[in-house]
This record gives sequence, C-alpha cells and structure tokens, in this order.
Amino acid sequence: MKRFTGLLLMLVGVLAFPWGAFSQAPVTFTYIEQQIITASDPAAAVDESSLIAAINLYDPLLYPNVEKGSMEPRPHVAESWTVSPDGKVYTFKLRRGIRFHSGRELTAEDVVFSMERALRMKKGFSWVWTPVLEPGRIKALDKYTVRFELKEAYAPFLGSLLLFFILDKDLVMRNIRPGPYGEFGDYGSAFLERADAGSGPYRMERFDRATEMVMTRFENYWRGWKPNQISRVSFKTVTEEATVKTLIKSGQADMVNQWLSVQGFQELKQVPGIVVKEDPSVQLFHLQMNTKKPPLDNVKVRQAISYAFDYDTAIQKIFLGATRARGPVPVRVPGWNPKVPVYTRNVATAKRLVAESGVPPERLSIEYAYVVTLPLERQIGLLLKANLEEIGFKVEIRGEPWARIVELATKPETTPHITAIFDTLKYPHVDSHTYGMYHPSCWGTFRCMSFYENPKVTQVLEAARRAVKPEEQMRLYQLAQELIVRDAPSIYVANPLHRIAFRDYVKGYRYVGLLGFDVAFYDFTIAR
Amino acid sequence: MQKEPLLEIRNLTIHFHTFEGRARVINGIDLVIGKGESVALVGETGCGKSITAKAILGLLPPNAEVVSGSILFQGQDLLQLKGEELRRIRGRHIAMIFQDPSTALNPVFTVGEQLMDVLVHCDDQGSVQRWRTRRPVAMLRQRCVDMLRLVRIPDPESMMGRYPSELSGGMRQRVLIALALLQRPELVLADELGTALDVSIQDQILQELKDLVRTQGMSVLYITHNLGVARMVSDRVYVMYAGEIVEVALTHALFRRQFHPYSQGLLAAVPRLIGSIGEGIEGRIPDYVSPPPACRFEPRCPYRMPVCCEVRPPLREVESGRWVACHLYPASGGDSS
Amino acid sequence: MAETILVPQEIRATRREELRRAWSRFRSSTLALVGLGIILMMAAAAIFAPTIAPYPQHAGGFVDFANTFQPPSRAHLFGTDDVGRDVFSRVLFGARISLSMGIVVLSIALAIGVPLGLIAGYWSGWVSSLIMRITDVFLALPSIVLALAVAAVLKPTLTNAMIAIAFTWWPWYTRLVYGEVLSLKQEAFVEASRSVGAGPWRIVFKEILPNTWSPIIVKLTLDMGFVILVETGLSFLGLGAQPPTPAWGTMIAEGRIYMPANWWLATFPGLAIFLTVLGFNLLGDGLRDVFDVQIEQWRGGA
Amino acid sequence: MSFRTYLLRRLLHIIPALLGLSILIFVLSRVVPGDPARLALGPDATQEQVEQLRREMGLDKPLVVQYLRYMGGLFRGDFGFSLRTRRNVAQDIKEFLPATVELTTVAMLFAIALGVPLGVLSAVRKDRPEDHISRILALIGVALPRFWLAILLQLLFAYYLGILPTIGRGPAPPVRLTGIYLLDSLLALDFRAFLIALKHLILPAFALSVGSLAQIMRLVRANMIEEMRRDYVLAARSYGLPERVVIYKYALKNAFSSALTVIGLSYGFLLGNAFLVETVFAWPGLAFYGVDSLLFKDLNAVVGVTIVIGVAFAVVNLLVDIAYGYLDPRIRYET
Repeated sequence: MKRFTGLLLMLVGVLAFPWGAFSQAPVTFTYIEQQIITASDPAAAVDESSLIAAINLYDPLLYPNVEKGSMEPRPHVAESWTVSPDGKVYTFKLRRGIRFHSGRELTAEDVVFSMERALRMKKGFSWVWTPVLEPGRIKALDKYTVRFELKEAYAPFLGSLLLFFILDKDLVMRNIRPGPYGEFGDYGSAFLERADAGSGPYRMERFDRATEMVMTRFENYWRGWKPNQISRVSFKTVTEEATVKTLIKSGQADMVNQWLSVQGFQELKQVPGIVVKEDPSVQLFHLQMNTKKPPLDNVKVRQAISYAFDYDTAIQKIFLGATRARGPVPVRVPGWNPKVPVYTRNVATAKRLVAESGVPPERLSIEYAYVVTLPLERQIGLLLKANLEEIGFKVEIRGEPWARIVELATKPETTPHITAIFDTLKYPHVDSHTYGMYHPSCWGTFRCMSFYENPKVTQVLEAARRAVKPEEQMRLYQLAQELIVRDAPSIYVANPLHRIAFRDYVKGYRYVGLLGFDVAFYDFTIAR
Repeated sequence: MQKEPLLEIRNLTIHFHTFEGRARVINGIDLVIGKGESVALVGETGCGKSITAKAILGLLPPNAEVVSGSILFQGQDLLQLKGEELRRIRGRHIAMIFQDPSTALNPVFTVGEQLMDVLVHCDDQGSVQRWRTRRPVAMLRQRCVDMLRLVRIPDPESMMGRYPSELSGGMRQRVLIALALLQRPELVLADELGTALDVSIQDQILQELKDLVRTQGMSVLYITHNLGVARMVSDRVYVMYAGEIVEVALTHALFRRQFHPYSQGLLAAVPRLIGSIGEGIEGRIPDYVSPPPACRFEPRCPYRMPVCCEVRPPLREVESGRWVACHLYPASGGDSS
Repeated sequence: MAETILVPQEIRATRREELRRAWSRFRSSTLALVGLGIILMMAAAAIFAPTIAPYPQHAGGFVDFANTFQPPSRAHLFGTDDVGRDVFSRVLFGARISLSMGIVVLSIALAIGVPLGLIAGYWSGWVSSLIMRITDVFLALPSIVLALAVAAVLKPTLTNAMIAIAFTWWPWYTRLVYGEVLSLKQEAFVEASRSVGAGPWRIVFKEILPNTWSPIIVKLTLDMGFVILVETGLSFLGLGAQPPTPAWGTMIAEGRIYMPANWWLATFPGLAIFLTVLGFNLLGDGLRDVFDVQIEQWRGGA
Repeated sequence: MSFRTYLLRRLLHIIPALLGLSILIFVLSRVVPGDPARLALGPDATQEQVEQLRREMGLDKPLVVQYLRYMGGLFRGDFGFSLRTRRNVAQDIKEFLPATVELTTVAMLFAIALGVPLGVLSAVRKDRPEDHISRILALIGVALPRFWLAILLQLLFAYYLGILPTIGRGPAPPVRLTGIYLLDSLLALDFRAFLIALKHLILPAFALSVGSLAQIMRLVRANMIEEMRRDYVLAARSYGLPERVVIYKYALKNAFSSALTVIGLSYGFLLGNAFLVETVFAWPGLAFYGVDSLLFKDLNAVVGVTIVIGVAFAVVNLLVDIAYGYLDPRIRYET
C-alpha cells in the first residue's frame, strides 16, 4: 500500500509542478484560425486563411480604405490612377521606394509579371480578371507606370485589384522548377511554399501547412514602423473549437478568428480580458438550392421552401442577432437593391405552392449538406428539416468536410439539393454577389451550387459589367437581384454579425468586411 | 536413537483452508532427524510428505495454517521465526532439492546466474552490507564451478553460461542439487529426487547424492513414494499415511518386517521396485475435509476392528527403534506416546 | 482435453455438466455480475427507449430553440443540447445505435470469419494459405486505421461506418477459429468420427464447430465493447452517423465545442460509452474465466 | 529451428502482408468517388486544367499501372505528390512521423513504466485493497473512450487548472536532428525546451496510454500470479533468496517476457488511437496528417500514411520478438 500511495503522490507531484512557469515569454502575437492556409502563394489564395497570409506578406496594388471604415479602394502600391472614358484603359502610377523583402525595389515590371503570372496560372482569384485581361494587355510604360488594357469595360475592375498581390519577379524567376507553364516552369509555386516573394509588412519565417505560419516584421517596410506594433506573429491553425476557446482564455492566443460558434463567442464575452467585437457584416449566409436536381428544378418547390423556412428563429436563436438577408447582396454593400422581394415564413403559402408545383409527395425528398465543423450550419439544417417536414418533405442531413463540399460543387449531379454556404464579399463590388454567383460562368464552384440559369439574368449581368456609367451599372445590378430572388435559387437567410475575439491589450482592430483584410497585423498595436 | 537430533518435529498439525472447508492435512506428526543421518519419508502421493518438507522451510502456501506443534532445528523452533530470520535458515542451514528439475529451475536465467544469485544474495551479511563488502565475483564464481564439479557435471565452466532449457533432465537435476548444496547446509530435504528421470539416471544421481552427503557430513530427509529409493539411501524410514506417521523403523528392519497394515500393503507392491506405492492397496487416500474419525487407514484396512473407528491409534514403540500407530500392536514397554 | 474418446452423447452430457459448473463460477464473480447488470440495463434502455425516454421525439429531427442549453434538471436529467433536445432521451436512443451496431458488425464478422477459419483450419492447401495470408494483410494494420480508410471512401453514414468496421473485423474470427480447428483436428473424438467414416463437412460442422463456441462467445462479448469504441471514434471524426441521429460519438463531437460551459452535452454520451464498454469487458472477463479460454484481447481497436 | 530462422520466417511473413496491405489501400483509395485533381486545384479551376492535372498524376492510367508506378516510386523514397500540402508525401511523412513516434513511444514507455509495477503490486498483494484498486483502475482504463478522456483531460488540466498546455507540441527546439523534441532539446542541452516539450507531451501521452497501461497491468498481474505459483519461485525461496530478488528478478522477468508479445500488439492499439488523440490535441503527427488526408481525399498521402503505419506496426512487433527471444531463452532453442 505504501508503495502504491508513493506512486500516486509522485503522479500528483508531477502534475502539480508549476509547468506553466516555463511557458514562453509573450513576444510573439498568436493568431488562431480554424482553417488551414491552403495556399501561401497569393496567386492561388481563395480562402480567408490564405488571404490573411497574403495580405501580411505581400502588398496588393490597391488597398481598401480601412481608415475611413470603407471597403472602397484607395491608393497603396499604386499612388494614383486614371481611367479612359470608355472604361477600358487603366493607368497606374506606382509609389517609389517600395522594397521587396529581397531588398530590390518594386517596379512596373513586377506588376506586369505578377498579373501575367496570375492569368497564366489560372488559380486563386484569376477568374475575376480572365474575362477582360490576358497576358500582353498589361504594359509597363516606365519604371513606375503600368497600363491595363481591358477587352471591355468591367465594372468591378478597380475593386478586384485589392486581390492583386505583387511578387518579386527576380526572386520568383530565380526559383522556378520544371512545371506546366512552359518557360516559367512552375512559376515558382513550390518555392512560395517555403518562402515569400513579397514586399508586405511581414516576411515568412516558417510555414507548416497543417499547424502554423510564423511571420516576422520586415524592418524596411515602406510604410514604416511605429512603437507597439507587432514584431512577430504565429498564425496557428487549430480546428477544435473547445481548444481555441481555451487558448484565448488562458492567454496562449491573442486573437481568434470568426469561425467559432455563436455560443462560443457568447461564452468568451463573459471572460474578463477578452474583447468580442461584433460588426454587421457583408457576408451572406444562404442555403443554395440545386436548380438542376429534381424536385428543386421546379421554381414553385423552391419558393415553397423559401416560404417554409423559419427565418426569425434562425436569426434570433441560432445566429443570436444578424441582419435578415434580402437577396443575394449583403445589405451593406453599395448597389444592394432594397426593393427585392423578401420571403417570410408562411406555411399556408408554402403548402399551396407545393400543391401547385405538381410534384408528387413521394418525390419531395431532399438532402441538406453542411460543413461538418460548423455547428451553426447543423442547427440550421435541423431547423430546415423540421420546417420542411411540416410541409411534407423528407430531409436528410449530411455533414461534409469543406474540401469535400468544394469537390461536390463541381457538377450538378454531385451537388446536394441544398448546401449551406457562408459567402463573403470577394471584392468590394455588388458584382461579387450577383455575377459571381448567378452567371453560368461560375458553375462548378461552391459559390454557384444553385447552377442557376436564367437567360434574362445572364444578359442583364453581362450588360451591368460592361456599363460605364455608375448609375447604369447600379440599375442593372439591382434589376438582376430582383429577377434572381423571384426564381428563389437560394434561401437567403442572414447577413450575420461578424465576430472576432481578442485580448483587451490588442488595439487597432477594425472590421473591413473584405475577406481577410481585417486581420492585417500591421494595423494592430499592443498596449500592455 | 544414538545420534544427537538435528531436527525435531513435534506434534505438527497443519490445516488447509479450501473451498470445501478445512482440510486436516497434517495431523500431529513427530519426526526426528539426527546429525549425519539419512531419513526417508515414504508414502503414496498426496499423503502430506511434501507439505511436511515445505513446513520445515516455512514455504507453505498462504491457505495453510499451522495449528499446533513445533519444528526444532538445532534447538530453535522454526515455526516461531519471522520472515527474515527464517530466510537466513533457508539454504544456509536447511536446503531443499526440488522434485521436478524441469520446473524448479528458472528458465530465463543461466545456470551460472542462478548459482551466483544464491551466493550473492544469501550472503552472511544480509542485503545492506552486500554493497559494501562485495566479495570478488571471481571467487564466488569459482565456488559455483566447484560445486557443479562436485555434483559431477561435466565441463562446469561452460555449464555456467547455459540455460536450463539446453540441459538434459539429469543435468538439470544435478544443477538443482548444486543449488541446494551450494551453501553447505546441515540438512538437505530431497523431494522425490529423480522421480522425473530415467530409472538408471535416477539411481546414479541418488547414489551420488548419498555419497556426497556422507562425505560432507550432512543430514538428509528423502521424501519419496518409492520404497526402493528409501531402501537404497536411508538409514531410517518414516511411513506416512494421510498426514500421519504410521510406522517408524530402521530401513533394514522395515524391509525385513512391516508392522502396520499400510506398510505391508506398500511392500506388497514393491517387487517392481519402481512401481508407486499404494497400488497394491484397495481404495484411496481419504478426504482430508472429513477424514475417518479415528484411524485414517481404517476404511482401507484389511484388519479393521471396531476400535479402529473410535480411538486414534497412538504411535507406540513396539520394539526397539520401531514405532507403529496401529491397534493391532500394543506397546512393548508401556504407552510411550 | 482428456485423452479418452468420448462418444457424442457423453460429450453433450459433460458439456451440460460443464455449463452448470460454469454458471456457478460465473455467479461467484461479482464483477462479471456487475457487467451483466450494466449490459442488461443498456439493453433495456435500447429496447424500451421509446417508452422510457421522457421526450422520445427528441431522438430525431426535433428542434426547440427556446429551450437550448438547459443544464441538467428534473425535467431534463442530462440537460438539453444546442437545438433544445433532451440529452437523456438521446442518450437512451443512442444505446440502440451502439448496441445494434455492435451486433450487426459482429454478425457480419462471424458470418465471414468463422467459415473461412473452418475452411483454412481443416483443409490444408493453397486455399487455406491464401485465406490466412489475406487475414494477415488485414491484421497488418490497426483496425481503426483500416476502418477509417474504408469509411472515408464511403459516404459518411451509419450504415457505411458499419460496413467499414465489419470489413476490418472478420479476420480476427478467421484467426481464432483457425487456431481452434488446428488443435481440435488432432483431438481423439475427431479422429474417432473420421475413423467411422464421417465426411469432412460433417466433422467440421458437427464435431469441430460446436467446440469452438466458447472462445468465440468470449471474444464476441469483449469485442462488443471494442466495436462500440471504434464506432464512436468514427462518428467522433464525422465519418459515422449523421444528424439528427443520436449516436454517442456524434453527440460528443457536437457537444465538444460547447465545453466547458455546457459540459453536459459531451459528458453524458461519453459516460454512456464508458459504461457500456465496461459492462462488456466485465462480462467478457467473467466468461473467459468461466469457459477457461485464453484469447488475446489485443487488437488495434479504439 | 534456431532463433535466426524463426526471425527470418517472421520477416517472410511480414513482407507479403505489407505488400497485400499496400494493394488493398491503394485500390481502396483509387475507388474513392471523387476527383483528387479537382480538390487539388481548388474551387475555381477549369475542367480543362483538371483534366491536365489528372493526366500529370497518371489518374487516367489503368489501376495496375498506377499501382506499379507507385510501388516503383516507393522504393526510391518517392511517395507521390500530396494534393493538400503540395509536396512529396515522403517529405510530409518525414516531417510528421517524428511527432507520432515521440507520442506513441512516450505513451508506451509510460504504459510499461506504470503498468508493470502496478501489475506486480497487484499480484503480490493479491486480493488486498491495492489489488482491488489497481484492477478497477485497469478496467476503467480499458473501457474509457480515448477521445473522450482526452477532452476531459484538456478540460481539467488545461482549462480549469491551467497547468498544462492544451494542444500541439510547443515551439520546436533550436536544433532539429531527429524531429523528436525531447531528444533534440536534450542533444542541444536546452533543458527549458525539454521541459516545454515534456509538458506538451504529458496529456496526449497519458490519454493515449491508459488503455495499454491497463492491459499491461492486467497481463503482468495475471502472469505474475501464475509465475509466483511456479516451482522455481518456491525453489528460489528455499535457497534463502530475499523476496525482493524472487519477485522482481525471478518472477518478473518471466512474467514480463510473456507479456512482451502483447506489448507489441498493444502498440498497434496505440497507433490506432493516435488517430483520435492527435486530432483532439492537434498533435502535428502522422495520424493527424492522416485524418486530414482522409477527409481531403489526398490519395497519395492516405496510402503513404497507412503503409508507414503498417510498417511501423510490423517493425515494432519484430523488435518485440527479438526482445522476447533475448529475454526468454526458451524461444531461441525450442520454437
């Protein structure tokens, strides 16, 4: 017995030892994401994590007007620009003296190289530019002047340049490996997994895709450094929510991203020393209905579902506060149409529409897919199931990893009947949530799981993009919204609150609304 | 009894606690071994011979209880000794040669290591001082090798490095003897020595052991179910039946004439010499939980009388040096038990 | 086994006698009785869930957002979850899933594993060595790893999780039966029936198979716990039951993110798994002592 | 049969099993309904790009050709290209394997270091309170769902008590030689890094080890009880050997060597559970990588991970066999 107690005592001793006293001194700012950085090459970045990495390692040509709390583009690498009257030629004057991490100056050559690279690689956000640009249409007029010659007027062009990151041409070309891009080999994409080729405020110290990217301050950053700015960042990926909460509560993390559950943020609000910031977002949460899959190919069935869903419960009880979505465009985005019809819960109407649709009751069987890591989407699914079963549907719920949903989205046959999607504005323009979601050119991506097709809408969207006059642009985009909502390709649920939590000594956080731009570590200061 | 007694067992009674109840396995036995004497304890399997030997060394299983009696060794009652004191007796003063050479050797250590362990750990000083006064390993090793040679093991040096599984049965048996004799005990308990072996090897080993103890001046208690063995090696024989001593006699006297009906039965089975005893007698050893109330042999006895199930026959000296526990024989000179 | 040749009736008689003795040995083991008690309790919970559960409709796609995250109380013994369902009711229904999962998986494993083991053990030749080499392949990987790989190939549903686990489980039974057959083949009673001209199928099914039951039963009991552990593990990783199915592993995965404030969501399903597995282990240990079989309980399970 | 032939035969047994395993997993991974090329290229790639990548990856070839190519690469240390991490799987494995080796080894050592003494104690004090406590703990240990235990441990030690870190391995020590933080930090004589690595290890290693610990304890107990009844134990006592030597040297070596094979099998147990425990603790090991690869349908990674795990399992069992032969001479001469 004595020996046994001894063992127990030893165990207790080991556990009670002040291990915490050995933890690292807090010199590194720890930011936690729940999704991995899928691409450290800015030309391949599409998701929030990858964009955050890009924004901190690279400079985009233009930057959102964060200071004014707006997402409109303002000068950044480009000091000023002019647009031709037909809206086709954009000429940018570059700022002088911007240095890459290699020490080289950033010049027009690099801008041309980076855009051509993006266009050739056809990854990331290149689809925004491919309709109007191709290699050869970007020219360096002199060391600090670049001209973009678009094939046609393109309404979202300026805004899209916020996603255009500039790479160090020399460094990339010195590090190419054999690859599919002819003389450019792999365009340095393997190299960019290990290092960066940017001019941004931080440089990549270490990157371990599954767990962590460590970034250190670039001392010669052209915007200069002020006291209390962050000098080193550990950008960690932690998938488990309970763990994320523990990390920030214990102070092992300084800031955690928006993907925690609503209840998680509620819980963090109660903790002294933690700030939970909530802002009305420009995000759309909607349930996309696959219009190519029966019975959802019937517009009356889709409308019936839109009438059956309990929006109030979703917004008040599941989102714990959010703006009711009115159409595909988030309500705070300029160009949103306030006059779009709004579906509200009306079981009688829903039942009537089902009857009118002529679909026999045994065919009313649908599948709802959601991202398995997001409990909110599961809750919405359970609510939808309850609502739809009330009007005679049979609903099956399925959680899938995000990667799998992206894969399912490639074909109408594999795309589930209904898929829950959070869609953040991709570029600061109404085009992102109209053309980007309802023009057939986007089919195959998670943004277009409706496979929506209405020739009238397609025509209006194309005209809107080509329109030069702002009023004309807006009129057409608003018309499109109205037409789309009538066809009910999605259940437009909410423009949720954007939430983020950080320790109270972190200052300077400002919500921008554009994917990734709120987590620019350069903007933060530490006040201890 | 001319010789000075080395070991005296007096009225030893041992019970076992079993699921069926209390088993009265050893029922008040007396046994004396003189200095330099070879004594045999014979009886059929299950009669309590091995238990007696284990009781001497204090190696009874946990469910055994010594109800009464004493085991005097050089005047000291072994039953009163505590664990550590008893341990110092074991091996150094009284050693046991185990019955089955295939199980009594540790399979995962070499012969040498097992021998050395005995010398190293059973040192006079006890465990604490061992570290300070560690005697040269070479010297201890030499003692082991010498002992192996003494028990007639060929090439004892290489034997030290072998594992028991590499040895023949006879060799293993010799190693067991070496282990027991290593500390030169005054008393050796040989439990069914060689039974597991070939007859010719058994004889050889018995003969060797007999010579060995004689030259070393040790006393031996042979435990055997084989009368032939007893006849070959012992000076005196104790016949045991069902946990009781039924007859004690000098070996040659016993083989000339047996008094107790059980002894007679035993010898009737002897002609083959190797055959186990009891085969010639009808019936089995009684149930120890509820044994016959008086004479335990009564149910099997061809001469049973009414008194046999009423009064337990005491062990009485019926002629000089011959003690018998049977109602057939009145005491020679008064009741001496 | 005795050296004597027993005729079948005698075998049956001794078997009956053995069973009687076994039962008395079993009764004397407190832990085995506790295990049996736990399992009977769980089985009762599973069978009578619709009657016992205070809110049987909560096992399915019920939602009541006015009633979410209620801590344990008299109305909700284990509290309510993130959509307002009674956790106690769901845990009760979860017993149905876990137990039926175990039964189905092991039935499949038996149905595949035992015949293959009999064939491989009784006949020698390339077929049996092929069978045994195939089991080696399956046993070269911890079963949960293989089950994960299979489950990931299939759509995540409860049925597919079942298939995945059963797919990895049968070789253990082939192995077990194979070993038993090899030793039984040498037994006198088998030799005897062979000598009186019994055909191989008759020998295999009438003489050998009945004698392999005791190790199989012990293994089945112990495996029930392991299968449940593996199943809950798969569900925990999102490769098993889908909402609103009240599978314990899924409930832990779903409830986990609400820890520690709403601890009851993940705690009670976890306790249910623990108790069930404990019950089967206790019972299995008891049975092992009763039947006095040596089987390795070591596997790359959860 | 000599021990060497025995080992050789074991090896000859393992190789076809591993080959079979590679075929099984390869076929499984190739029948996945889904398009790894699409997954690799992300949501916005065109169908034409996807087709091109499929060709580059050889996904348009017959399965047999794909398999032979893959195995050919395997022997050159080329595990194929990972879609998720966009580099050779061999590189990923090299990066993630040490964390798993570290975790499972420490867990195993922990299970042995605690399981063996507890088993001995339980056997020596059979049917006394210590025995009952140990046995009940062991029963609990076997039945606890590891991932649930892991969560509870995190809650208790990281959240409520705040004395141990919640996830991960902590910062890498200054030098990377083995990738095993405990070793690297020791080799660099950086004791602070060693302590940091150790405290990150405690919870996951413990959560992982309880099952094996319990089983080792039970087995050692059973074996010890059996060994203590043997003649050689009685014989050893009769020579006057101290109880300490009889129990901890004579009986334990026997009990432990027969427990050894089972310890090897329980390593598979650990490896399997690592998939759950590493996930809960975000432990950047092979299992963590494996789970993500499974969910992402990163075929080459899945095949690579399973083969490495199969090999690890086989190697450990072989090592155990060797150790067994070393500890128990009977195996060497009698098998």
